[in-house]
Amino acid sequence: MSNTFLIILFVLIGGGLFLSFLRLILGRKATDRAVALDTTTLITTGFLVLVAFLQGRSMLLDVALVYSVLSFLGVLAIARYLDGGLR
Amino acid sequence: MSFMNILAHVVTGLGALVLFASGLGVFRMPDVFNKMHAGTKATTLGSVLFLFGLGLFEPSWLPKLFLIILFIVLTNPVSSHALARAAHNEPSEKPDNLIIDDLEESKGGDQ
Amino acid sequence: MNMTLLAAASMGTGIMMLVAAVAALVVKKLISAIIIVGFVSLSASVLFLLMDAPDVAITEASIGAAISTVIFLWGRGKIGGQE
Amino acid sequence: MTKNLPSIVSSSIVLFGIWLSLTLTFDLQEIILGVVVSVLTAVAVKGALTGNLLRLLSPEKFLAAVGYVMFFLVQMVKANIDIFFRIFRPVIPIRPGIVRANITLKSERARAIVANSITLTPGTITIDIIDDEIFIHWVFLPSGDVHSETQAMVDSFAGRLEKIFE
Amino acid sequence: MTAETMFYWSLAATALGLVVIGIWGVLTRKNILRIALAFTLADTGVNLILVWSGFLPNRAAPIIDSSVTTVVDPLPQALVLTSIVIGVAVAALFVVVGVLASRKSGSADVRRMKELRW
Amino acid sequence: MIRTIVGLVIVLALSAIVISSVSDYSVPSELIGAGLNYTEQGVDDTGSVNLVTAVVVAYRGLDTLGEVVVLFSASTAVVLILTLIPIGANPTPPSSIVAFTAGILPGAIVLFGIYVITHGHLSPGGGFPGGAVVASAFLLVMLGSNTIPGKTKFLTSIESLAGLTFGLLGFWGMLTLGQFLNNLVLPAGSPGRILSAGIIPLISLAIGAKVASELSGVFASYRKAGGEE
Repeated sequence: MSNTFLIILFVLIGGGLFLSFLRLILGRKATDRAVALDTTTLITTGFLVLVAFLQGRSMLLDVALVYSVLSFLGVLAIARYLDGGLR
Repeated sequence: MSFMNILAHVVTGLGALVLFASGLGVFRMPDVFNKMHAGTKATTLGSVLFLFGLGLFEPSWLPKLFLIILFIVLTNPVSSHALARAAHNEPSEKPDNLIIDDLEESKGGDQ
Repeated sequence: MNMTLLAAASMGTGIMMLVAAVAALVVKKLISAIIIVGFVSLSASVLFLLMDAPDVAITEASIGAAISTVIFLWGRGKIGGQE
Repeated sequence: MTKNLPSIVSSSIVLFGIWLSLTLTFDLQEIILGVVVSVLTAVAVKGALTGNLLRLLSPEKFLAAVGYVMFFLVQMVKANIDIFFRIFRPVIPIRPGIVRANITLKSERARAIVANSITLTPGTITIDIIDDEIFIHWVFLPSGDVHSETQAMVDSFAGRLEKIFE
Repeated sequence: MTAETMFYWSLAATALGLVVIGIWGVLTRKNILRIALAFTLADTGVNLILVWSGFLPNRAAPIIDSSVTTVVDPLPQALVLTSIVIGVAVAALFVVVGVLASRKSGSADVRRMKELRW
Repeated sequence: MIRTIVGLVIVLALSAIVISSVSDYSVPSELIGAGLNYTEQGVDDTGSVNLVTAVVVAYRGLDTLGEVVVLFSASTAVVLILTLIPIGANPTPPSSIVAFTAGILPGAIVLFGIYVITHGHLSPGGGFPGGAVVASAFLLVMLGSNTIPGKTKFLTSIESLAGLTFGLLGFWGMLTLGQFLNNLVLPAGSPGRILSAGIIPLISLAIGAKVASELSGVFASYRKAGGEE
């Protein structure tokens, strides 16, 4: 993997992360922010895998796996709260 | 540069591009349901392509990456569906640009 | 080269994290604040991984992403309508 | 217990596969521990993870499942191309609406698969399933009769699944 | 200023900034759950500082295998590992005390909670 | 407004003190003290490849026991305070898809949590994160239903059993080798395999079971307590 390609990957992932982060901060309604958080967590899972790839150690993939499992639970909990399921 | 290497570059780059598109979509779309279109479909395919492309660089990682991919494909639509249902049920969260709304009618008919 | 990218990543994540932390304290609705704190914990997990601490990153991810969020959401549900 | 046996067996096999891809080794100790843990977990959740996968062993059902996955992947790529060319326009073309359609599948698993597939395919998101009605959000409502178009879209998924779940 | 120095100090600045923001929130916010949120922010910042104190650039994670020779300090990471789990238990305690107090006083505003005054 | 400004001044003064104290600090390049000792001898001493787990469970095992006690008292306090709120939760039911997903996924999540716990000495993980993952499977079951959990007594039994196991494993080392929580009462084995590092996997299992049952008990009592009036 060449340096140029690596920079392109970082810019694309970071740009997507930053745009959804802006929606998370600026979003008008709570559900907008929740959707932005969902997108952010998925992009970050990709970023964690990229970091593990750069370090070249497959055991770091566990972090990405745990994150993808538990961010799903977090977003589901937010959705259930907005739906009135966490009273 | 072998064929495998070129394929890995192409797939990874496409995945990163789709992830960027999902961020842009979430930023630009006007209301919550349309944001969800970008935030679900694009992130799912983007993650699949990106992780699979990285796996092509390092084939011994593929089983674990497949596990992450499988989990994302299974759970992402569910969380999106739960959020959509919550957004429709909460009156203050519901967008007002819907042309047809059959769900509201069927709810109104019940009560 | 690698170090430059890592420096850029850590600075970007740090700035986003600090902005989100301020936003969580000044935003109007409590539910939005809870969602934004979820993002802060996510960035903390990334920073832990960048600091070569995968054990801490895995713990922060498992605690901060779901369990802490749920505890705050449930507390908000018990307190009721008053902000 | 005996009624659940096929589900428990297929769940254990799938869980053991997950365990192998997690550990990435073929050490004997790992394999023994994996077998014990996956069988125990499958018994504890009563085989709810996969349901009865053993019925896929008949050839026509297996072919139908493979066909469904292929169809789904093609639809997913189409959906992303659609999204991609939509969000880079200066003014995003949208004509949103929520439309109802009927779903005749009985199995809970099949209904969940259909709903999730619809969420990942072009221009549509499942909002809710109430009894036999499924409510779908369109980002751009199709021209012509909206309800029949939606029904055709749902049936294209449900029809393929009916061969597998019946 | 090399990239290494910037990497190292940006991590420290982020952690310190998070602690400062958290303490500011605890001092100035009025809703009790908002105070609990600020408290968890400060908690995260302190954990970041602790891990940073054992961090050395250009080394690997403290899991020894054939390819790794130099690793970072494992001791602060071990302390933070337990600190995070205890932090969430303390936050849960904070939240339930807040819920009980706000039910007694009828409002989530800390200025109205006479029971918590000393 | 005055409150905000005064708070800002206080924290800025605090951070100025902190920054001035580290102004002559430069990027370190060598480990010193206990950290150097642990990294050089950790694998030979304990047989655990993951040095963080070695420090948590073996070198500083007594501290971990104390921290488990702190966790226990905090979660007991949460459960006790929540019993002061009368029972009466009435959450809205989830949609059928969410209920179905909450029915099928916990098995996979529990398996994953057990993987994280049992491989604590080989890869990132260990008792604390693994216990949190198992507890979140319990949480998923709760998110997918709208019933009040009935019997949660088995959680208490698991919790006490795990705590007892932790203590007894400690005393095993005291009886045979004359040191509390010595992990080499079982052979260290060859580092990198699952059956190695003495009793570190067993203690990880105990910690994981304790964390999982405590967090699950907290969730169950939250669900039982009544909602907003």
